[in-house]
Amino acid sequence: MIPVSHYLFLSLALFAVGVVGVLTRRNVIIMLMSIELILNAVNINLVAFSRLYGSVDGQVFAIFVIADAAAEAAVGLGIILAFFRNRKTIHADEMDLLKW
Amino acid sequence: MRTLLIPVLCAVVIVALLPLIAGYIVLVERKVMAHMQARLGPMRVGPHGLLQPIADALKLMLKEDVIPTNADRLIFWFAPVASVAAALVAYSAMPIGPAFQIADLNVGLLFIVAVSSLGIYGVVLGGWASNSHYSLLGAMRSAAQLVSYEVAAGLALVSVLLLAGSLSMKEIVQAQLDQGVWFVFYVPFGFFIYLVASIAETNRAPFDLPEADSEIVAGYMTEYSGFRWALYFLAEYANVIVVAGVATTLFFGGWLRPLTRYHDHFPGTHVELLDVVPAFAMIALALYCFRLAPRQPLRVQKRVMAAAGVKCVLFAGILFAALFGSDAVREGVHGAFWFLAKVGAYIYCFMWFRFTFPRYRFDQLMRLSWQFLIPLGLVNVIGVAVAIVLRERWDWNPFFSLVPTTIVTLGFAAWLTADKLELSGTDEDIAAESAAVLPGSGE
Amino acid sequence: MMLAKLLFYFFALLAVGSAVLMVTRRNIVHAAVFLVTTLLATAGIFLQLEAEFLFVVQLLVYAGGIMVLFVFVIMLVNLDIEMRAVRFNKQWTVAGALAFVLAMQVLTALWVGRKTFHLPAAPAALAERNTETVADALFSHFVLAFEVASILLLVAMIGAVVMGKRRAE
Amino acid sequence: MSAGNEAAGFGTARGVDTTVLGENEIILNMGPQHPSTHGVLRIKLRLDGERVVDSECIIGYLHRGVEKIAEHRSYPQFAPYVDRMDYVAAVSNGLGYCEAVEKLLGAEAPPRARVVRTILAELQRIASHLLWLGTHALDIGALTPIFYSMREREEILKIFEKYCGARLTTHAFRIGGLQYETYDTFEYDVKRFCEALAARIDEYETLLTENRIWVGRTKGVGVLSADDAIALGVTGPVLRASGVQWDLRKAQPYAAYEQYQFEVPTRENGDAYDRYLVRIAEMRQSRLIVLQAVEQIPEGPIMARIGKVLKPPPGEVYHSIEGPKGELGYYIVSDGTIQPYRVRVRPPSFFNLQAFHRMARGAMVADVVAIIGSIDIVLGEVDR
Repeated sequence: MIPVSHYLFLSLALFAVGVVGVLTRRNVIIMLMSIELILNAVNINLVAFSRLYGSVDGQVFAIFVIADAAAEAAVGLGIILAFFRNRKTIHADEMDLLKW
Repeated sequence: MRTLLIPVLCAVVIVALLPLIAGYIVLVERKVMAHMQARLGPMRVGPHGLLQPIADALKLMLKEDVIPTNADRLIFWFAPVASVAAALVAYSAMPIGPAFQIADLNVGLLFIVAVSSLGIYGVVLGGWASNSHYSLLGAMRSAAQLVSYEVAAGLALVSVLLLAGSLSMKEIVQAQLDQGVWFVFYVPFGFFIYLVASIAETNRAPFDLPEADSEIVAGYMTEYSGFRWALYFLAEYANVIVVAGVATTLFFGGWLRPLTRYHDHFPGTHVELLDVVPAFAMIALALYCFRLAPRQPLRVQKRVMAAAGVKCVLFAGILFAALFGSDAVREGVHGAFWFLAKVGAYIYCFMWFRFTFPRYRFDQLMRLSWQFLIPLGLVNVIGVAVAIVLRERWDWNPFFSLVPTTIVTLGFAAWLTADKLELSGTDEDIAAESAAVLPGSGE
Repeated sequence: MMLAKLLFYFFALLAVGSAVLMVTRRNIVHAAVFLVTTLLATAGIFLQLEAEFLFVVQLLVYAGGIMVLFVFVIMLVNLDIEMRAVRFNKQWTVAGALAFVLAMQVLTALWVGRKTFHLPAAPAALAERNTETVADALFSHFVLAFEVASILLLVAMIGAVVMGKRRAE
Repeated sequence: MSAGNEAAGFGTARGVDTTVLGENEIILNMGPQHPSTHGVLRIKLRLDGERVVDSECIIGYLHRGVEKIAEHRSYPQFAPYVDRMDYVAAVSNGLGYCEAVEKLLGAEAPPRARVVRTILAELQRIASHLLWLGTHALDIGALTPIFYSMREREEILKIFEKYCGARLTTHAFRIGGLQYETYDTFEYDVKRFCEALAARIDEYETLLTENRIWVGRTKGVGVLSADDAIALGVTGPVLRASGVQWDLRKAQPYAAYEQYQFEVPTRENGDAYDRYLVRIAEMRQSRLIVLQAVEQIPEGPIMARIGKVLKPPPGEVYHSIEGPKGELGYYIVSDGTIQPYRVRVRPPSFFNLQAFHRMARGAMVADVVAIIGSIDIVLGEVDR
């Protein structure tokens, strides 16, 4: 049997990679994708614990997380599209309209 | 490891046979098309073109592999493979007869839908990687179309799920056996929506916009040639078989024989009258082959035709022998026959539509999905839910509760088509429409 | 059991490997493909955890829906800019340090509590009728959250349409 | 050369601006190798998503210098060349040329020749429309009508073959009349074909006219108002679909048309659907003309007495006929030698193609295909 800790390590690895992606990449789309990765890491945790405690609550939570990810992706990509139309860039450090 | 043996065998059989089956579906399509169009179709390779698919496959494999300059080589390589992989994985939950199924997932139906929706990556990425405007347009069209029609197809499937109460493909068939009726008679509108949506999802005419040959050359496949192109082609036909299989399982009782509950034994045996039909159909086909064989112009063609006849006799023999086997054998063999026969009929409808209808325009396609099929699907689902409540709470006869549902849905459909579905909308309408669904095409 | 272990490590390696590749690729489309791979591997892990319904939801919604949206948007924005641009911003070191600290914290926590994590075999009922149990939980205990989620999705949908629509010229 | 933009008063003289693109705009080069540009037309489309912002027709890929060749051929020698312009309506081309030269010579074909010419020209019109119907439907995605329409066209081509030995580039007529007498069963063949045709046209209409998808794809697509059509020099079914009742067979009768009863079908909306209906109605009218004509082919000679060597007097002449695609005119200048000094052809497709730019504005990519199909161009004629 695979101990739960292995799932947690996996989740941790994905989470860390996602955090690094969000913090370091300049491309907003990749940042958004990294956030999806983080949410995914959380899902692994939730499902593993759901299994550990023999209840489906964790899976239900994971479903909510996925719904949230969908909403986030839709709005986030909408913003990116609108921004791209106006500024012709998708780089985070060039989004400096409010900085002056 | 013993438990793995049969699924692995099934998988190997499917993967090995599928290209051949796809090839012969293409041949049948060409022949059917030809006869509908007052011509003969392939006649040269083998008798009546029977060896044409093999010749085509050889040709495709020997063709030069062209990768356009500035194409993204990695994705260009990956995209057709992804398409085929998605199409093939979907077979793992498909019950071809009660005995022949790789895995009976308890979320089987959703799994098939989910996996075949992954096939879109092959299309979109292939279109993008080709570095060609035609391909990109095809990819964009495909992405928008598949996502839209998945919703409609999903709603159609929900109406069946409500009736069957399970996501497992086997249990859905079992439910139809228990309730004694194919679900297409309970939810004809669910079937109608699924039929339309499945044509759109497999990119077949009249919804073949992603590869519309007269507009964008070949859409996402424009830059592909040889074996990679063959992979796309294989994926397309594999997907056609998948949707046909899903429709068969959900709406036409899967592997069940027509009149499942009608038992009419031969005196003194347990062999049923209707179960003899497949064997005789095969024998009739064999006789037809034998009759044609002497008329073939070449000796080779005569022999191939006779071999086809012998093959039919063989099938007839298997079907006939299975009647006297154990129940499991009989159901397995005959179930597979009926399943494949229904799938074939469904695919024939696909072909028929293809040769009959002109192609939709993109905005019309979108409007059809969002303004007609999806509202209709919602009304249908609500109606079926109400009917089920009536049946379970007050013990109504399912037909009594489902017939009004169907009539209400029909009325709704009529209202939708009368008022909302003016296909030739004004320019502003079209612009607003496409701006909403496809960010790239508004005013 | 050997097979289950093999599968887990395969999927885990696939997930982490393609996640790393996703974050480091220059080409966004490649990054998206690797993210899809990660998501599929995660789905495999869900299946291995006997969360069948979640496995399918992951395939259907995440890989089949959300990521298609990503790919779609990527194709709408101009890629040439990205190909020439500097990939990372200047926070590379800070981010690395932060991620390292975070990882260390979690590792410590895991190490401390390592005794408590033994995965029992899933209760038979849970594995058999996973979809039904999830649905029961979703529509009884969590029904409020469910409705809130649906409103959230509605709002997001409207927001996305407004955002994606071009201003009338 | 941009046929689309240089029309009087419409568009501008520039081509498609490819330098400054808006967001999401792409330049799509449609053709010259494209399945539905009907030959080697090249269209540069500036697209916003799938919507056409600007378009430019680039022609000349099939230019063979037909008009220049005429200056080095004697009048009868040039006649076969005109068959190669609108190669799907060679008989009409020949008719126009022969009548133009006859006008220049001051000769007239005998009545029998004129009736036979009318029959063949109308059969050719039906054949041309049949081919158009099939290819247009194919462009819009209906795979089957082309095979049915080809089947009927085959009958017509067989009649041509029996009459003059050629199917496509027939060279059926000679200056001054006909070279060949009609063959024995000519009347019977023509009549039998015409009788079968009515049901066949009904069959196409069953497939298309009320088909929801067909109507949706063609109605309101490529609208051309009557004023625009006249200003752009559009003729033929495209003009009549815009509501202008102009048909040279009625307006300036030639051959034997003044003897026959027929109507000139028109429609009001000027969209692709109306062009389809007009052409279908025209096929029915042509059939009636042929039936009337074949009933009483007058006896008599088939050639006028014009001598062996044709030397028209110096001067110039313009003669036009109603070809299947519109006004097909020949402007011939003679310097009194056996060779024309200049031949200028007014091909209907060339002028009709000018209206493309106008029709395609704001259309979608799929509409572009429908519009090209509904104009019914033949590049051999556009490029000459």
